[in-house]
Amino acid sequence: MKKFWAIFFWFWPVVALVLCVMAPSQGWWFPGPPGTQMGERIQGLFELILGIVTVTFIGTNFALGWVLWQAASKGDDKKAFYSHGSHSLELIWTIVPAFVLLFIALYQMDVWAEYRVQSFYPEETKQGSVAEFMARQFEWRVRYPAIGETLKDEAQPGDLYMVNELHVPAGRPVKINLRTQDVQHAFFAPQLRLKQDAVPGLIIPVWFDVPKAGNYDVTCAELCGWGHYKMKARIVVESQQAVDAYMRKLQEEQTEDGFVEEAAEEE
Amino acid sequence: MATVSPALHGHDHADSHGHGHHEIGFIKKYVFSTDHKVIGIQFLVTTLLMLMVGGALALAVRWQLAFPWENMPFLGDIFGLFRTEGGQISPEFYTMLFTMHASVMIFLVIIPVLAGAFGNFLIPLQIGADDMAFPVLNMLSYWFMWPAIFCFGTSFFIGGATAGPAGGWTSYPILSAIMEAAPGSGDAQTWWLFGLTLVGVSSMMGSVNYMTTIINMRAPGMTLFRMPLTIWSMFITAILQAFALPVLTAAGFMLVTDRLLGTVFFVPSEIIVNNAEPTVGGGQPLLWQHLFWFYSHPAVYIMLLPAMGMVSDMLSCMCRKPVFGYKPMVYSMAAIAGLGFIVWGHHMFTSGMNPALGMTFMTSTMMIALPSAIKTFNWIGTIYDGNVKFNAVMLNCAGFVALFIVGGLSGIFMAAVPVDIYFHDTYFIVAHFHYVLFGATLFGVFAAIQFWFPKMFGRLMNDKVAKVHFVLTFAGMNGTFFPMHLLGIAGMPRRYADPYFHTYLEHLLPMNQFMTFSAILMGCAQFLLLGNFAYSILFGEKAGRNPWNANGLEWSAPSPPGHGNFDEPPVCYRGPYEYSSPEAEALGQDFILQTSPPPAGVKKADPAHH
Amino acid sequence: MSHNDHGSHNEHSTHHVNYLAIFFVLCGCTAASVAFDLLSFSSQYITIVLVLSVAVAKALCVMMFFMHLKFEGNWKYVLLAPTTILALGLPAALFPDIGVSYYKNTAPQSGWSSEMDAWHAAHATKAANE
Amino acid sequence: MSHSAQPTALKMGIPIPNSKLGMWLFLGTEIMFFTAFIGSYIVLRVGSDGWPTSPDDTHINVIAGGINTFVLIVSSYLVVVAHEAMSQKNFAKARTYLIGTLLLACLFLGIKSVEYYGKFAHDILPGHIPENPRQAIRKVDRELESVVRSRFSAYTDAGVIEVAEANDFKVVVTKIEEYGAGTDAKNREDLKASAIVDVELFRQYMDLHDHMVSNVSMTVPAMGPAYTEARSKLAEGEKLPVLTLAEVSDFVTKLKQNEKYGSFVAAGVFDPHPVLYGNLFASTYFLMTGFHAIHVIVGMILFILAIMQGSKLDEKWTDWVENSGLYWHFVDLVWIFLFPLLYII
Ligand code: HEA
Ligand code: HEA
Ligand code: CUA
Ligand SMILES: [Cu+2]
Repeated sequence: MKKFWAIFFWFWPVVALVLCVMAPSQGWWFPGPPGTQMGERIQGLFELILGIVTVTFIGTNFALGWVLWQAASKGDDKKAFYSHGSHSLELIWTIVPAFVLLFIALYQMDVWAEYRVQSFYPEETKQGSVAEFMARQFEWRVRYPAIGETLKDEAQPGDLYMVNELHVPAGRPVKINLRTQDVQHAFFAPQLRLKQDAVPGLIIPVWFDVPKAGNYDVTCAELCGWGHYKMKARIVVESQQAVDAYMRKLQEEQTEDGFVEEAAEEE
Repeated sequence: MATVSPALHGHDHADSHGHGHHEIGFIKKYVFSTDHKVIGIQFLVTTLLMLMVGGALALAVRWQLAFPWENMPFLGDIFGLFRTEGGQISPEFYTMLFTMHASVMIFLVIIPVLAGAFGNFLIPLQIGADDMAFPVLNMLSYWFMWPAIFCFGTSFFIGGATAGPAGGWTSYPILSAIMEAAPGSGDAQTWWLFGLTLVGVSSMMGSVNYMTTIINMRAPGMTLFRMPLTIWSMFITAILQAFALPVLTAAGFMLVTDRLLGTVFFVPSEIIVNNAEPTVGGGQPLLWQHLFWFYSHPAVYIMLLPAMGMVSDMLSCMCRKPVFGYKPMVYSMAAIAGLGFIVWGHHMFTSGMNPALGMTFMTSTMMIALPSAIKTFNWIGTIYDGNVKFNAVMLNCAGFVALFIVGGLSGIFMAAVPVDIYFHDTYFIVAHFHYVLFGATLFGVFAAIQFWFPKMFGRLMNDKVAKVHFVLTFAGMNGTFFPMHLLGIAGMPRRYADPYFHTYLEHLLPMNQFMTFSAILMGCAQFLLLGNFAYSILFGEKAGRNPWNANGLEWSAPSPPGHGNFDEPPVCYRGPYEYSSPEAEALGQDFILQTSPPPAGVKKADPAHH
Repeated sequence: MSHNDHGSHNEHSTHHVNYLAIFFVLCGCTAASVAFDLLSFSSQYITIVLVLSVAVAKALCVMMFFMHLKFEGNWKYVLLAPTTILALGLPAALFPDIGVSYYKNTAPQSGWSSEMDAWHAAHATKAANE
Repeated sequence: MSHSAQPTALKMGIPIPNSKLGMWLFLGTEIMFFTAFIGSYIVLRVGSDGWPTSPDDTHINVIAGGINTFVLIVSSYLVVVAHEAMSQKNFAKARTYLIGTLLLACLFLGIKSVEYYGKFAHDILPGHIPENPRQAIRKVDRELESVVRSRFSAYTDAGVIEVAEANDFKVVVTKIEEYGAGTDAKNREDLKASAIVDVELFRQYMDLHDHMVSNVSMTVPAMGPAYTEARSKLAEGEKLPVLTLAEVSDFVTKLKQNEKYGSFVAAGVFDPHPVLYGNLFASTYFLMTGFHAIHVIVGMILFILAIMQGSKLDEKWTDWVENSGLYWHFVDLVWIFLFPLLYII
């Protein structure tokens, strides 16, 4: 019966591992391949840590099961090994993880820097943002500059508006200005592996570079009220020509019904 | 020390106390008692009840995730808890559910069960004091729980099923600061904040008391490095409480005044929420996040360290072996506490914080895994080559170690900022903290309940039932929470009333249903614990003073100890973990109480010299 | 509160401190702070540094003598060192996020400075006329 | 509780009474409590691109603050000598000193109330302060509206007019005359007279409000035909001239000088005074001084409990006096920092 418990503690990590191995084939894994360069590197880091952690997980759980197994194999009246520990062992199992962890910490700094530190952003994004991505309860409002203009922080009369859909060109880094009109929200594009909170009062630039044309989901990842779960938008990545055409279409629609002036008034 | 029959009023030594006291009425003795043991048991029972409440809320959350927008059985129709919705969970109600689930679990279960119940019960007993330094304060710290419970309850019920605290347990402004942001949350959110403040006051009173008691009321011979790790952990926890909690209390007041008095600490200007007038302001929402996590990160260690301490004690006893590396265990707890103060920013990696801060916080967060690693390996080292007693206490402790490893390791993913960009606010986080909070802490608590039960009530709990409880809970726990890692990887955001609204998450429904069934299994298993607890108080096997043959000072007192705890003022001669030591051998046993004078002719062993 | 352990009490409170002298020092410091304000130095920073150092000096006086820390055992360091570190560290850690803003802060109220100035000017003349 | 009747030679721990140790630990938590407030204040202030410092904006009075600092220092001194007297077993003397401390604490709160009163009188309250001219004008509009509404509510309450009709001032005057017909002549004349005044005030208000509606926002509560008119003009693309704050300021002054309704206006409408970051200033100011004042009150309660012992004050209370003294010094310490941070810098 005692051995049962050792096996018990061995058994479940095995199940867990099997589950993880099965996961990708069952769809319990990342939603598609990473859509951006950045996402690729983020996922690479994830896999690196996954490797380290899996080794640790197996090692520690094996050790736990083993000390139990070994104790279970011995008789009841067996005397316990009287020891207060071992400094050299402790030193080893402090220093080894210390190096591993320090390595992880340092190894990923550049990805973080590139994603967040403005001076590390790709050159192409420094000319300005293609759109403003404004969260509000419970939708995403997209504001493009008028064709041929650059995006200003304040709404301009010729600006073009759309809700819950952002069109950007494929194959080059683009930057958007993330804002919120009311409470805090978060821009989460799972296929792009990107996330950034939209904070009231701040204009936060987010850049991404999607090589492949397609539709990518955007959800909200910061609790923002009852409709938090339904802030669904999408990023349409397409060729530059298609984006231009889309802009022209937007402009036509908006000048026709006199919406432009209204919109300018509103801000 | 032979077994002495447990006397409820072990009071033949009344005159050794400053005041021979007379008949105390029932109320003074069991209700408004200033006796730390009674207060500890009051805390324990209260928190177990709150565990049911929090668990019921969790099951409601799980119901919605498995069967979105379907009428809930039992709670929905029968009790009519939210009959207005026809038994259906509305999105607002879902928000209330997980907010209250987290608040109840954290503020009314985990924190009070560790510090309040076990801290109170064990500190004086383990250091050889007759009570806490400030018994009245101690009593107040229990009785401040009830107004807090009342406030939380009011906040939940005040507006029916559509109005409630709407901010999650983290209550980020300005969702929580501006009434219009969450229609209906008006008074509820305010009540919630009052509840939070009251819990804070209660814990603050407790922590000053614990620190004073541990510093100044130890029995003769109980040097710092002869204190059981439980005491060390309680001490360090109290320090964390004392220095981190006031910041949350202060921030809470600021949020309350933002809501009620028009202050603008967290409200920037010209924000238009829900078509209300634009705000005046100039405050910054990020300030709340910093202040909140400045407390709440140390708080996660407040929710873990005492369990770590108790598990160390219990493992040592159940393996009949000294704790592997006593001093490193102490230092690593101190290191966790110290580092715990400088890692709070890891909850804010994607919040728009300054990227330089992000790097700093990432490095310190990684470093906090080191002391945890020491502890983990030392626990395994403690079991190694021991004479292991495979009872429910031992199993729960081993479960603690196993699950803490999982929870801790998933923390490493999130500590890496780029990876956290993806994982922040997904179910990966939810998996992480349930592994550490439920997996580690609660398993530690289950073990501790069974271990110290005889000291509390003079009877043992049933080991067989406890084992079944362990297996079911362990299985249910893994079944519920392990898949959450995978959901997180699949990109399922947390706090979603209906994740399947998004096409890329639709296929996760069956997995969620499986998790819900596991959760129900685990919930049912808790009745075994409660039943065992209640049954054993009345009918359990009688225990003597020292049913586990343990070393601690508490085991030299009667079970249950009377008022004043010890028959005579105890004197401590050695460290707490001298199982199977030569001294013990000399007495022909594998343990030696800290109070037994050294047997003649045996070299004295003290872990302090290692 | 507990009233025990009186035995050790007396030797603690009979240090010969000239409280009156400390008192006068504190009064002098307060006067100095007010004076620094009225003097209006060329730079605001000078005033800030001066008044804050006076405040620290006053605080030290109160703690050392009125609160008897000068005569307490080493526990005072154990208690006060971490407290001080945390008390200084918290604002320091808040600074990079709240004190400066890494991202653009929209702060719409700052866009009004010209009209505000005009009004201030008018307001001042009006006040002068009254 | 005097449980620890153990051989003191072997007592573990540090040689100070539990109560004092507890008090010091508690003060540690208090330090963190105020750190959160003061730290937030500092970073919020540094992080704002402006801060009101002119006494004209803030109504901060350095002299009052300085006097209060002095008051607290004297009281701290009295506490320390009270404690000394206690340990010399001179309890009557100690009591006198404590009473002195208590009186000074009252004085402190008195001066504080005067300062608070000044802030209330100028509506320097968190959430009330306009931060730019536009908001200041809007605030005048809001305040004037509530004055007008409260004047009109007299008639609606009396059943003279329906709320809906209250928006049309011609109807109002006639209705009031009709109503007055049933009552005695004096009453009727009074009502008629006041109706004319009130309607005139209402017209003044609408004058301002038209501009508001056309220039600021469409979300202002609708009132009267003038509002609808303004809206339709706006829809036609016509705009009323933008009001400047100086104009509104003059407008308010004139209204207040009017002998007929000037007094109601003065009671309900503050002089427009935009203060950049004024709300954040007021928030931090009231938060810090408010919590400090609460601590002062708690300290006073501690002293009152000792003083109430009267001649029964004996060495059992020495610890009490010492600990409340420690607490009081802490309260003083906080003020020592608040004074320069709030009043000077
Ligand atoms: C008891 C509670 C507890 C504990 C102990 C921990 C422990 C840790 N936590 Fe966790 N955490 C929470 C409770 C807890 N956490 C909660 C409640 C939240 C969510 C709050 C919310 O948003 O609602 C959270 C969220 C959270 C986040 C934020 C995620 C996000 O929102 O984006 C992060 C990020 O860094 C994190 C990290 C860690 C780390 C690194 C540890 C470390 O301390 C873990 C260290 C332990 C180990 C690593 C395992 C043992 C070590 C070894 C076996 C050695 C070898 C290991 C290696 C070489 C890797 N936690
Ligand atoms: C100590 C802390 C603790 C504990 C023990 C638990 C325990 C559980 N938690 Fe919870 N949880 C949190 C802390 C905790 N949780 C926190 C902090 C959050 C974040 C909230 C936020 O986002 O703000 C959270 C969020 C959270 C979520 C995510 C919600 C969301 O983001 O949308 C989920 C979802 O599955 C969940 C599930 C569970 C379950 C199934 C249990 C189970 O383990 C519970 C099992 C226990 C029982 C079931 C007890 C026995 C009770 C009964 C037998 C009930 C019967 C009684 C009656 C009918 C009266 N929890
Ligand atoms: Cu927007 Cu959540
Ligand atoms: Cu954390």
